[in-house]
Amino acid sequence: MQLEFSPAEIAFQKEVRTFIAENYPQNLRSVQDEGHDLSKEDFLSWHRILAKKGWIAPAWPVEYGGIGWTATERFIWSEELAAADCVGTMPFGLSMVGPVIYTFGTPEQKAKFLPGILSGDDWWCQGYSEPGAGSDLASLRTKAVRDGDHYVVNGQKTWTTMAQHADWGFFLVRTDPDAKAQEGISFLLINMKSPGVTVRPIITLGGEHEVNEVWLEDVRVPVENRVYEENKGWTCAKFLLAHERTGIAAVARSKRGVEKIKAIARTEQDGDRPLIANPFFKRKISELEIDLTALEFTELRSLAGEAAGKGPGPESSLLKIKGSEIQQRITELALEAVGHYGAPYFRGFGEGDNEHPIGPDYAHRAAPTYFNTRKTTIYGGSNEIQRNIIAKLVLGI
Amino acid sequence: MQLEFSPAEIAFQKEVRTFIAENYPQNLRSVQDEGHDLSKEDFLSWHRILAKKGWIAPAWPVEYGGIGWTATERFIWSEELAAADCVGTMPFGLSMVGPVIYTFGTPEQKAKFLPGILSGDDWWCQGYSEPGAGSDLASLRTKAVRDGDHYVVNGQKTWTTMAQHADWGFFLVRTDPDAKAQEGISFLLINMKSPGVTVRPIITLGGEHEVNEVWLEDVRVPVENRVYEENKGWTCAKFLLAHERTGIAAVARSKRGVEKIKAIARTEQDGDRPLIANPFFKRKISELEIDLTALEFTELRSLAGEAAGKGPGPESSLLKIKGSEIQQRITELALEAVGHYGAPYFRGFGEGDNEHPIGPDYAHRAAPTYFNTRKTTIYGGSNEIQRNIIAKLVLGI
Amino acid sequence: MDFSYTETQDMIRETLSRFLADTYDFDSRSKMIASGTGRDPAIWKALAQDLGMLGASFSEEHGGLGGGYLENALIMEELGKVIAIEPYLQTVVLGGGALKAVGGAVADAVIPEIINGNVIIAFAYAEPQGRYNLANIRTTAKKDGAGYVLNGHKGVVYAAPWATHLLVTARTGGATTDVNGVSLFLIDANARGIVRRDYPTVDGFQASEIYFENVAIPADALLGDEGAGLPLIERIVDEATVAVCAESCGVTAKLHQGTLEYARQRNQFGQPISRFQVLQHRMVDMFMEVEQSKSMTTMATLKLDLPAAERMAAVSACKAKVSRSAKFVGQSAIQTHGGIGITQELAIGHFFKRATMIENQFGSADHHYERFERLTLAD
Amino acid sequence: MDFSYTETQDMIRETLSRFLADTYDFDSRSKMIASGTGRDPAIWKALAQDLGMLGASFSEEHGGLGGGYLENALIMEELGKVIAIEPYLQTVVLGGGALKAVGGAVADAVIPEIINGNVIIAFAYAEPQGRYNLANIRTTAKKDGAGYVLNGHKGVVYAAPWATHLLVTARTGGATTDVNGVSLFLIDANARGIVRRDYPTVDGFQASEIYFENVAIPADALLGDEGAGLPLIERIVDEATVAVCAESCGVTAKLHQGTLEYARQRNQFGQPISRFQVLQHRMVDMFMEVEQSKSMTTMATLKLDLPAAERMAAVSACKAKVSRSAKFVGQSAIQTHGGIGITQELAIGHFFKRATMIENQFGSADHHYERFERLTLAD
Repeated sequence: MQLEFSPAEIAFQKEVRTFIAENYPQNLRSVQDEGHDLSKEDFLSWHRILAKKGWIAPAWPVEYGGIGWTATERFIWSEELAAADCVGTMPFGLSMVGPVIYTFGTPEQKAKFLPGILSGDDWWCQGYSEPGAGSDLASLRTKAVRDGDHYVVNGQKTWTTMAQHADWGFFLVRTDPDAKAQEGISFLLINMKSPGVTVRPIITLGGEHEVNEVWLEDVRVPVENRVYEENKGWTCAKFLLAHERTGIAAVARSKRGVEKIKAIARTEQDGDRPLIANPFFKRKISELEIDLTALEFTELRSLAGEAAGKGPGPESSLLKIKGSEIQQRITELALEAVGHYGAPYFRGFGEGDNEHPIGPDYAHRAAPTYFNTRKTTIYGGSNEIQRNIIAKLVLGI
Repeated sequence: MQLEFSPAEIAFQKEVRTFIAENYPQNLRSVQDEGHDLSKEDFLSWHRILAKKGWIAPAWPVEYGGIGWTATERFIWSEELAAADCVGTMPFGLSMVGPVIYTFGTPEQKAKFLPGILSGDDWWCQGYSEPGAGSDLASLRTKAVRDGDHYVVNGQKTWTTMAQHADWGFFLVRTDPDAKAQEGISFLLINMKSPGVTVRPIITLGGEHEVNEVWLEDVRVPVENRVYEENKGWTCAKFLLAHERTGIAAVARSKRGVEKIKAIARTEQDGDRPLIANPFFKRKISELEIDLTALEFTELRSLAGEAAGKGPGPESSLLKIKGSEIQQRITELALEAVGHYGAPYFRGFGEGDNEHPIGPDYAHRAAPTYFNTRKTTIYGGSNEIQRNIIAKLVLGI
Repeated sequence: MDFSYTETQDMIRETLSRFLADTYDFDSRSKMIASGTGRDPAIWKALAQDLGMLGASFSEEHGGLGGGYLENALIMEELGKVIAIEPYLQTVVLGGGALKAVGGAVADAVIPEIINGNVIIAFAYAEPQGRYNLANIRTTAKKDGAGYVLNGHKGVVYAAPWATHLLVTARTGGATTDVNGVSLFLIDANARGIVRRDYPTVDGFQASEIYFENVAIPADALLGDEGAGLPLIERIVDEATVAVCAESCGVTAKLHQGTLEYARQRNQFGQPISRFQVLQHRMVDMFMEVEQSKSMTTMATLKLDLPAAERMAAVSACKAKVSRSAKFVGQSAIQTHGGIGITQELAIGHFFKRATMIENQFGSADHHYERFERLTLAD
Repeated sequence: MDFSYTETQDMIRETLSRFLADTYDFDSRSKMIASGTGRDPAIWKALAQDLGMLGASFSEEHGGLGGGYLENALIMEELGKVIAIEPYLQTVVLGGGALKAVGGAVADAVIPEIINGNVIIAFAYAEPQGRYNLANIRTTAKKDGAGYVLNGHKGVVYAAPWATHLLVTARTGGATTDVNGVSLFLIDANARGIVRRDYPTVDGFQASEIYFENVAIPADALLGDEGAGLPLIERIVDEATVAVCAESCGVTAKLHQGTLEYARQRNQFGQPISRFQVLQHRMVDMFMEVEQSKSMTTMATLKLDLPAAERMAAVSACKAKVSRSAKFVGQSAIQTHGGIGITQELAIGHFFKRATMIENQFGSADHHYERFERLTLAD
C-alpha cells in the first residue's frame, strides 16, 4: 500500500491542471462566480472543449471513446476539476445511457448514439420516475404497445432533470402489462422532439427550473430504439443505478464545498472573532471534513476493489448515503454561516434584471441551495432504499 | 397558567425538606457516598421510616393508605427526595403490584397484601419476562394448570430484579394454552418461598447482581392468589405497564445526576482549565440540562392532563423514551469525565475487603454504571417498542 | 403550579383558528404573496376589528383584553399553523412589547392604534456586521437640538414595506459593541431620508434593507432612557423569541400532521409508506420533538417575567431546543414526502421554509446554547 | 496510489487469524482472565516463537519480517476480533516503536528479545492530573551521577503486572506542562523502589498504579535526548493510537457480525428481529461505521511517516471518527441484543466493554477533534 502518487501520476496531474487553467471558458467562470443559473450553452461550452481534447469520457472503454486512464488518474482528474470549480458535465448521456448502450446496445445503436453523447450534440434526459412510483421504480405504469415496427408509448414521467433542453431521453416503459413488478419492463430511447412528447416545468423550493414532468401521448418509437431484449429493461436499469450511485459520492466536489464554507466562515463575523473561530462552527467544519475523508478513503478502497476485478457492488449504496448526507451538511453550514442574510429571496439575473443581490455575494444562494439539496437523499433511490439494499444484498437480512 | 408554588405548596416543600433532613438514616448515607452496593436492609431502613410517617405511597388513593397529595405536592416530594439523594423505594410493591391489587383485587386480596407492601414487610418482585419473550411479552410460555383450588405453575422467568430478596412475586402465566397471544394469560401472586421456586443470579456487565432467573417447577399457587379474572391478566399487565412508564421518566433523579456531573467536571482538569470549561463538555451538559427541562415540562403537562381527568395514556411512552435516553447520557458523561480512571475494575467492599478504590471517589463506579444503565432503553418495553406504541396508539399508523 | 388555560384563552384560540381556517388556506396565502404588496390588508383589519385579536395581549385600559405573554404565544402558534405572513410578531409582540414596557404618553397614543389595526411596526435592529449580538450597532442617533439625526444601515427588516412605524435600535454613544450607549426609537416609517430596498423573503414575507440618511427624528421618538436601551431591547427580543418558538410549535405540528397524512395515502411497494417501521419511528420522533417544543415554549412563556438572568436562560433554553426541533421536523417532513416535498406546489415545502428561517431567527441554536451556558454554567 | 496488501501481509493475517480461532474462543479468554496472572503466557510464547508474529513489524536485521505500520495494524485488527488481552500494543507498537525510532545499542539488544517473546513492556505515561496531554508530567527523573532517580505516580498502566520493562515518561526539567524537559526511559520493571498496585481493568486486562520511590536508573535507560523526548513520545503514541483504531475495526466488525447473527435467530412477534426495518437500518448504519473506521485507519496508517503536523492531523482525524464509531456500534449492538447483551455470560458484552474503553484510549473524540482543528483549521 502507498498513498503517494508515482512520478508519472504527478506529471499527469500537472498536465491536466495546466489544461484546465488554459482552456476553461472565462465567461463560464464569471457566470458561476456571480451565481447565475447556467444555460444549456454554458454547460455545452465546456463539454465541447473536453470532447475536442478527447477527455470527455474518462470512464468509458477506449474502444468507445474512453481514454484508458487508470483509476488513480481518474481520481486525479476529478480532484482537479473540482479544485478548479469546473461545472460538471451532464451525467445523463456520459454516465448513464452511454454505458448502457455500449454494454447492452446493438452495433447500430452504438454507432448511432455514442458519437452524439461524446460530442455533446445530443442532450439526454432520464425518463424513470413516475408520479405514483418514486423509490418504488418497478411499479411504473407508462405503457409501450407494439404496433408493427414501432412501440406506441403512453404515460407520464416526472423529476426529469433538464428535459427542457433534451434531444433524447431514455425511458423505462412497461411492455408486458401482465408481468409482475420488475419483469415486463423495456428500456427505450425516445427522441424528445417526437410528436406527443410534452415537457412541463416543475419549480422547486429554491425557485429553480431543473426538473420537469414529461407527458407521452401516443408517441411512436421505432423498435430499433429499444436497448437489450424486450421485457428485460430492468437489467439495464439495475446496471445504470449502480453506476449512478458511485458518481453520486461527489467527494471532490464536496471537498471544494468545504473550502468555500471555510472562506465564508473566515469572512463572517461572530462577535469579536471570525465565525470560524467559534468553536462550535469550527467543530461542524472539522466533523464534515473528517467524514469526507472517511468517504474519500471508502471510495478509494472501493475503486481499488474494482480495479482488482470486483465491479461496483451494492456497497456503493454506502457512497450514495454518506455522499448525499455530506452534500446536505455543506449547504446547512452555508445557510447557518450567512445569518440574517439567508432570508432575502433573490432570483434576479433574469432578462433585464441587473440589480445586485442583497447581502454578501455568497449569501443569496445559500437558502435556495439548501432547499434544493434536500433532493440528494431522495433521488437516485432514496437513502431509505439504499439502506434496504445494503440490508438485503450486503448483510443478507 | 402559573409556575410559582402557592404559599401552601411552599410550606409543604419546607415540611418535607425538614422531614428528610431529620429522618434520613445516616448510615445509609455513608453506604451511598462510598459507592457500596445496597443491601436489602439498606433499602428497608428508609422504607420503614416513610411507612411510619405515612408517606410511603403518595400515589395511592387515601382509602388504601395514600396521602391525598395533589399532583404538585407529589412533584415537590420527588424533587426533594432526589435533591437529598435519597435511595428510591422498591417499585415492585408500591408502584406496580399495589395499584393492580387495589384496582383489580378482591377485598380479601387488598386486606391480605396491601399492608405488607406499605410496611415493607413483604418484598416483591416481578415475574414478567421470559427467555424467549423479551419485548414480545405476550408470547410468554410459563403455564399454570388448574388443579382443584390451586394452579400448578411451570416455567422460567428472567430479568427478575431483586428476586434474591423477594417474599412475593407477581407473575404473568398462561392459563389457556389454546388462546392467542394476549388472551389466556392470568395474573398470579406467588409466594417466593413456595416449593419449586428457584432463584438464580444473573451477573451483569458491571459485575452487579441485580437480576435473576426464576425457575418454577410444579409450584402450587392457591386460586385465591389470582388477581382479576382467569385469562384476563393482560388487562392488569397493560395497566401496570402504563404506570411503570410514567415513573420511568425519573426527572428529579436525573436532575441530581446532572448536578453530580457538573461537580465532577469542576474537579477534573483538562489542560489548564477544569473540564467544565471545555466548551464541548460544557455543551454536552447544557444539552442534557435543556433536554431534561423539556422532559420535565412534558411530564408536568402530562400530569396536568391527568389531573384534568385524562389518565396516563400512550404518550407516557414519550416520557419513557426521553427519560431513559437522558439517564444513559448522564452515565456517558460521567465515564467521559473520569478519563483514564474509567478503566480500573473495582468491585471491592466485599467482606474483608476494605481497600480504597483506584482513582478519585467518583470514578470507580463510572464504567459499571454506564454499562448497567444500557438497560434503561431495554427494560419496561424497549424504546423500539415504545415507539411502536406511539405510532399505533397516538399517531394511528 | 397550574398549567390550564383560562376560558378567554380557549376562546381566543378557537376564534382565531376558525377564522384562519376560512381565510388562510394554502391557495389564498399563495395569492396574497403573489399580489402587489405581498399580503392582504383585509386580513389584518379583520384580525383587529372583527376578531379583536390584536388587543388580546394589551391591557383593558388601552382597549385590549387584558392578556399578555400567554395570549401572544397561543396566537403565534395558530398563525404558525397556517404559516401566516401577518406582521403580528413585529407589531404586537415587539412594538407592543416595547410600548407596554415604557408606558406613558407614547404607549397611550400608539397601542390603541395597534389594537384597531391602523399601525404596523417593523423592527429595524439587525446590521450586516452584527449577527445575533443586539449591542453590535453602528447606526447612530446624534443629538440635534431637541431631537436626533439617524444614520446607518439596518438589514433584513421583516415587514418594513408594510410598516407605518419603525422600531429602531441606534447608538447615542459608545463604541460598536458597547453595552451602554444603545437607544431605542419608534419613528415614522415614511420620514424623510429613509431609503428602502424591498424584497421578498424565502419564507413568504416582505422585508427591506433600510438606509437612514440624516433622518431627523423628534425627541419623543425615544423609548425609555437615552443610552440605556439595551435591557429593554433584550427584553422585547426575548419576548419575540418565545413568540417565534410558539409559532414554531404551530409550524412543526403541521409539518408532522401533513407528513402523517401523506404517509397514510402514499403507496410504495404495495402498501402505504406509513407501514414502514423506519418511517413510523421517524414520525414518532417528529411527534416527540413537537411535544417537547410545546413544553419548552410553555416553560419560557411562564418565565418571561422573571429577573433578566433567569428569563434569558429560560428563553435561550427554549430557543436552542426549538431551533433544533424545527430543523429535525422540517427535514424529516421533506425526506418522508420525497420529491414532491421540494416543489413549490405543495404546502409542505413552504412550512419547511418557514421552519428553516425560524431556526436562526433571533439567534441560532448555537447562539442560544452559548448564552444559556454563560448564564448557568460558570466554570 | 496503491491499496493492495502484499502476499506476506495476507499470510500474516491468515496465520494469525487461524491461530486465534483455535486458541482464543470466548471461553478460553474468560479462563485466562480468571486465572492467577490474568493471562495465558503460552499464547504470547506461541505468537513469538511458533508464528513469528512479534517480529512482523521489525526489520530483518533485528530478526523480524521487515514490516512496519501496516503489519501492526493488521495484527491489531485480528487481535481485536477476539478481544485478545495480549500486550502487543504496549510491547511491540509502543516499546518496539520507541526502540526503532532511537536505534542504537539498546534497540539491538531489546528488539530481538521482544521478537522472541522474552520481553514485555508496559507504557507508564498517564498521570492522575494529566488527562490526555502527554506533556502534563509530574514524575521526575533527577540526574544522579551517571544515572537518574525517578519519583512520581503513573496511573492505569496497562500490562504492568506482566511487564519485564517499563517505558516511562518523566521530567528531567521544566514545569508540569512544558514542552521541553520531557524524557523517555526504558527501565527494568523490577527495579528497587517501584511500588505497584495491580488491578483488573473493565476490558479484561491487568493494569497498575505505579509509584516510583527514588528508583535509581542507569544512564543508558534514556531513549533519545534528555529533555527533548516529547516529539518521540508523540510519535509512538500516534502509532499506538492508529493501532488501537485498527483494533477497534476488529472489535466493531465482530460487534456488527454478532448482532447480525443474533438478530437472525432471535424471534419476537413471530419473526426474526432481523426482519424489523428499524433494526435493519441500524445494522446498516453499524456496517457503514465499521467500513468508515477501516477507511480512516488505512488512511492514518499510510500517513504515519509524514512530517509531524500532517501525521498528527491524520491520526486525530482517524481517532475522532473511530471513537465515535466504537461508541455507536457498541451501543447499537447492546440495544439490539436486549437484556442478554448486558450480562457477563455472552461475548457481545465484553466486546462492548473493550469498544467503550477504546473510545477514550489515547484521547477522547473531543480531544482529537480539537487537535485536528488546531493543526488544520486556523482562524
